[in-house]
Amino acid sequence: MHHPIIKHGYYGEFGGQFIPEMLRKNFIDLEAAFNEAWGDSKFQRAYSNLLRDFVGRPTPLQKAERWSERCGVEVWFKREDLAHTGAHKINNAMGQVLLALRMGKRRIIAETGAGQHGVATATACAWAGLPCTVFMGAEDMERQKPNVERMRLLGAEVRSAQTGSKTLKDATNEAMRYWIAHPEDTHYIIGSAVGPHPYPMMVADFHRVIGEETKATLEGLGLQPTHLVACLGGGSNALGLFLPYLDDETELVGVEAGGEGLDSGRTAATIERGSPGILHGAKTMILQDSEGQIEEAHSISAGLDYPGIGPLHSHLAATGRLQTAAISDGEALEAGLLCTRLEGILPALETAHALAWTLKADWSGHEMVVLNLSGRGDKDLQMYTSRRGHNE
Amino acid sequence: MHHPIIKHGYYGEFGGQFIPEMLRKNFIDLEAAFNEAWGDSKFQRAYSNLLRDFVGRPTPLQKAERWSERCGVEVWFKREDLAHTGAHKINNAMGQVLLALRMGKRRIIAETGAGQHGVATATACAWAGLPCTVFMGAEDMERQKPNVERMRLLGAEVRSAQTGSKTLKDATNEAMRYWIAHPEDTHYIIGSAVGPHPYPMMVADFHRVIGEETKATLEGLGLQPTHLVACLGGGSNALGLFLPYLDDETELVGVEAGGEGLDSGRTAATIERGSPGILHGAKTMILQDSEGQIEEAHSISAGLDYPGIGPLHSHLAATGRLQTAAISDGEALEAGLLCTRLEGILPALETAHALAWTLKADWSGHEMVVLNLSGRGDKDLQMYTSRRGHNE
Amino acid sequence: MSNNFTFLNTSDRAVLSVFLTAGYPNNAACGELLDLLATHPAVSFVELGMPFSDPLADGPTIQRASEVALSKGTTLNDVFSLAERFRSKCEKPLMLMGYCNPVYRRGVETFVKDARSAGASGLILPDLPYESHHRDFASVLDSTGLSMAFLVSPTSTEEAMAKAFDTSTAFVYGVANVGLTGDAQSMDRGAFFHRIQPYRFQSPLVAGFGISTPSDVAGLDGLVDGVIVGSAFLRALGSVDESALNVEEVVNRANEFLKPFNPVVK
Amino acid sequence: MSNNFTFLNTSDRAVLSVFLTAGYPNNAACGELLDLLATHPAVSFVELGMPFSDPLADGPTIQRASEVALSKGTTLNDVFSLAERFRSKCEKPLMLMGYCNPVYRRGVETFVKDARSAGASGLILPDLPYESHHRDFASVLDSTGLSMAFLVSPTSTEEAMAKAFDTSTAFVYGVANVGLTGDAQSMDRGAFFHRIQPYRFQSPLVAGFGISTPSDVAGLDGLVDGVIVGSAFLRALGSVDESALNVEEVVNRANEFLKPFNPVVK
Ligand SMILES: Cc1ncc(COP(=O)(O)O)c(C=O)c1O
Ligand SMILES: Cc1ncc(COP(=O)(O)O)c(C=O)c1O
Repeated sequence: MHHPIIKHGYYGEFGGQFIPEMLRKNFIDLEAAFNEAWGDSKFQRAYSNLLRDFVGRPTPLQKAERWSERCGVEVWFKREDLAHTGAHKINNAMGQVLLALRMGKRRIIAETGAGQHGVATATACAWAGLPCTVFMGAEDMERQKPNVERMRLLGAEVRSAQTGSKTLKDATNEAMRYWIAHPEDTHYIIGSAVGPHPYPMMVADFHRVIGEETKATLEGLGLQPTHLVACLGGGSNALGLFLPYLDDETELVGVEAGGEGLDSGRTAATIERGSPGILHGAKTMILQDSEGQIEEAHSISAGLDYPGIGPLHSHLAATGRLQTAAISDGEALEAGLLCTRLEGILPALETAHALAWTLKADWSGHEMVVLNLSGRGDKDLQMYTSRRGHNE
Repeated sequence: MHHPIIKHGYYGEFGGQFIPEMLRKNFIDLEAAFNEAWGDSKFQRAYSNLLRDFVGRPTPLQKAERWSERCGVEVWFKREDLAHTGAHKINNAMGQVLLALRMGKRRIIAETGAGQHGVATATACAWAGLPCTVFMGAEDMERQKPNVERMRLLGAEVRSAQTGSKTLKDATNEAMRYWIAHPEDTHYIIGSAVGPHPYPMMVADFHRVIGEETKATLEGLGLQPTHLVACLGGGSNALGLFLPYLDDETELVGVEAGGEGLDSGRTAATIERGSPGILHGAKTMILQDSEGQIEEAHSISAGLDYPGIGPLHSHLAATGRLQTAAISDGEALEAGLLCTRLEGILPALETAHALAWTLKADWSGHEMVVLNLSGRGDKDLQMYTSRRGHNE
Repeated sequence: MSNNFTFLNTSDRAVLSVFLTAGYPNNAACGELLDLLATHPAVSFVELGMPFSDPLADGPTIQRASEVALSKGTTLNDVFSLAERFRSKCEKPLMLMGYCNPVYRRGVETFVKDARSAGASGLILPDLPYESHHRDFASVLDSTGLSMAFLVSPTSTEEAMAKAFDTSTAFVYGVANVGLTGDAQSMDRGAFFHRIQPYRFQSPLVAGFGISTPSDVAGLDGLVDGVIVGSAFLRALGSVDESALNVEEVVNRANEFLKPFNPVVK
Repeated sequence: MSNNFTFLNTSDRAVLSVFLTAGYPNNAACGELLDLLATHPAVSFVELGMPFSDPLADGPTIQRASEVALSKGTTLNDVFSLAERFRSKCEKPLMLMGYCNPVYRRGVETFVKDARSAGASGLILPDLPYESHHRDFASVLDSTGLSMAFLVSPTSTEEAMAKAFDTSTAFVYGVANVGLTGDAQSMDRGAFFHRIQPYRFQSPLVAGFGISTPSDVAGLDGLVDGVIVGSAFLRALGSVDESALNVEEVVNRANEFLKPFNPVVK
């Protein structure tokens, strides 16, 4: 394995492959195929060309003047909102579709919560000409109709998950089940740095371009950030930014969705409020009750509304390398509105959590912060609009 | 004047400044300020940095494999859909806001039809911290609610134009009127390469980066396009692509909105079906009745729904340099849906007109086409969705 | 003498001119209003607006009047018929005021000749550039004897002021407002009209845009040769609701509106 | 002898085992069903499902049963009580089947000891990796005498097959389906179970997932030591609409379902 941080699929005590035997072979094949592809300069070239020509990379690294002034510290935005389909998610979807083509797979499946990863995957599949099935909680389909339509326009089939809380967690179960039933011809594109090994590291690797571009730009300017900040859903945008900085002194801050409050029982702050457990095939921090049943997560931001987190994040938090914080629904909404007015960037509600943290943190003023502006907020217009109405 | 093609504000017989005396001074000042700024390397640097760091330029030039296959000719997409706010419009808005700052203006006004230029201008103003008023037809405000909300979130005031057809043409009148009443402190950002001199050329200049990037990339690859294709609303995305190629052999194709059909009376194909006249301060091709009253344009695509066109386009068409064609509402919808499924790019309905033309044109197969993918189609989801529903 | 405005230079008090939109509130009522203006002693001359779909120099009242007139099917031929009717009643100058496009659409020469035959004295086309005037209008105006009025406004440069007086063959139209016809923007009218004085040469000077009351007129006394009242006159005509439209009533209102102007204008 | 499955090796025909979800359709009915299974001559042993919120290896029927059981508040303690009740009625082996998280949440050692005291024979945890078994389970299972069953499936590598037979202390669970429990995917079961034969060693082999009829069982005769019927059994219990739930009726249906299995299994 090319990542010294992983040992036998584990990051410290977290990670692993808690999967039924019916999927074992898929994971063996996937790990081998990914390692081989990742080490192949032809694959790397095809992948970077695609990121450049289709996704629109590199994305800008922009000094946010008016936001910095408001925070009292220098804040730079890594503009993943400008990536095709409006969020970082597409980096991973394109990488995995390329991998699936290389493996000779003939169908793609994916799970989605708010629909961002589903749209990214459906987009990658349209580009590749691969049939695509996206699993989505029945509840989420109801709440996120425009993304359901986008996926369908892209030619994807959207299947509703009717079990459990009918949200992302259940859609993930459904996708795994489908894969169990169709192990040969199908590749499953997980949407964040979660799930059984090798997904967490593979997904992170397909996003590390975020951090690499950031580092290259800043080094070109002779700058070194003191803080990297990103919101934590499953953790892919955060890891994408953090990976090239893991061995630096730079502080890493992951901002979780506090929901209605850490103590409200309605939260998605997995690291802040969860405990170690096993979900979707990996040992990691999860929200669970005393019986070990998985709890529903709650966040205004559908992309953070997940009761788990990537195992590497759990490890980095447990070892003190990753600092976490939680931001409430209301704080995120306000920060998103403020960023729109100050910078002319309507951020995804997910991203707004990271933004809110930079407003609250205790700065000396000498720090230099890079914030992963992970996505655009067009999809969240309704939510912002009613908040604005309410504020006036 | 640095554009040899212009003589005293005219392109051949088209162009000019058909404006009331109350605006004359504004235009004298604007022309001087723009010429001075455009020739100033400091301004140029500030503008390109902004395009790079905020807008996300350069946008990709992507060979569209599956689309090419379908058309039987090599088609490349210039990905303006990846620019901040989702269309080329932002290039012009940022340029003009920089100019307004330089001129010491303290308020920005703009007109908008579908809201794309309004959103781009509101975005530029949020970035610059300038107050912004956007005029929009009352009818359009009703049809394009999400963009109205986006502008408001960006801090802009949206004023409804209640006169005439209550659409873009009337919003433009209102903006001009406001400017007449507030000539000193206000700068008016027109949204396309239309209006009185120097707007057509200034707007085109702020978009010529599209063509310059295209040319640089293709020259780097040793390629020379045989055709450049773009949709024509007011003509800004088209000119942006065409300008650096005006003196080349490359064929220039402008695709107009045929609406319900060229002979239906419900069309926006200004060059194909219009006649020379004077609208919004310039002599150009317009849709008018026998009395010289301006006719309402009709297109499914709000961004093409304008009874005029830039004067340079009229000149290029009259002199045979620009070839035009019209695409109907239905053809555009189908082309947009097809592009979504084949390429994983949901195009703006405006862009879909240009796409449709590449499907229909008579190719030998040896041509090389660059199509300006002027914007993304998230805003048109509803329209595409009902068409898809209807097709099934 | 209907196409010569030099009489303005010779009077010692500002004369009153009224603007109305052709075909407003409908063709018949507009005809009756023109009859009234033709014979009304306070009114020295008249502007007849040629309705246009996109009147970008006009405020809400005249915009609305244009819209109503167009919705009733008013054409240029109707405008000319109204002009003929006016001319049959009096010798007062009649200016046609409008936008370039309908004029170019008909053809400048045809338009000017038709206007002349209908008895018009001159033209006001706020969006006509000087170059276009020189190229397309000057000689045919000259040969027909129709005159032309250009605008100066508070933002006009010194050059523009000189040019307006130089080129206008009817009078110079001084925009008495920052803004549009009928706009109620506050500005220091006196200062502006004082600034114009040095450029006054040959052409008379008439103030318009936003003049609505006798006291507005009084405030310009000594500074201009005439004033044009437009939006305020149209507003005074009351509602244009077709079902309630009573031509006699409209004419009465017009008469009422003009009454207080008698003492202040010559 | 409840934790030793070597008896399977010695019988000449495949024995029948029934899976049911603890707390389904409710706690009382589940208890009655266990009583039935304890005494039913066709049933050689039983799997009791421990309901989990995210049962990703299960098909719709067992998912739904888990959901119902959890919605009725079924806890691990309830599972153990049901196991105790079963054990009080018979000596047949009882496997607890479930997912890792609730087991780890209780603590592996506590869980295993509690399970043992409740009379369970062994565990089936489809998502438990071998390493975790070795590290966390092996010694405590050993010391308590509880056994473990691992799965092999049509996609299992040769290594995985060998390992399953090597490590399983109860039996090897052969997944008789491409897919999930209860899935009706077509596959060549015979081919798969033939492929397993060379690896059979020590542990007995039991087929499960998608076995629903006596003819399914007959088709595996000679290839396996036993079969597990789960989803089909739960489906046979009928609607779980609480208001209509009649425990006696549920037990009758279970009895009906088991009848045709009598002749084919030992
Ligand atoms: C814009 C955006 N940011 C962040 C996330 C959270 O995911 P992750 O933590 O994997 O980056 C999502 C998920 O949908 C997203 O759409
Ligand atoms: C995406 C897109 N393309 C094209 C146009 C048409 O404008 P223009 O002809 O000025 O490029 C618009 C106008 O809103 C647009 O939004």
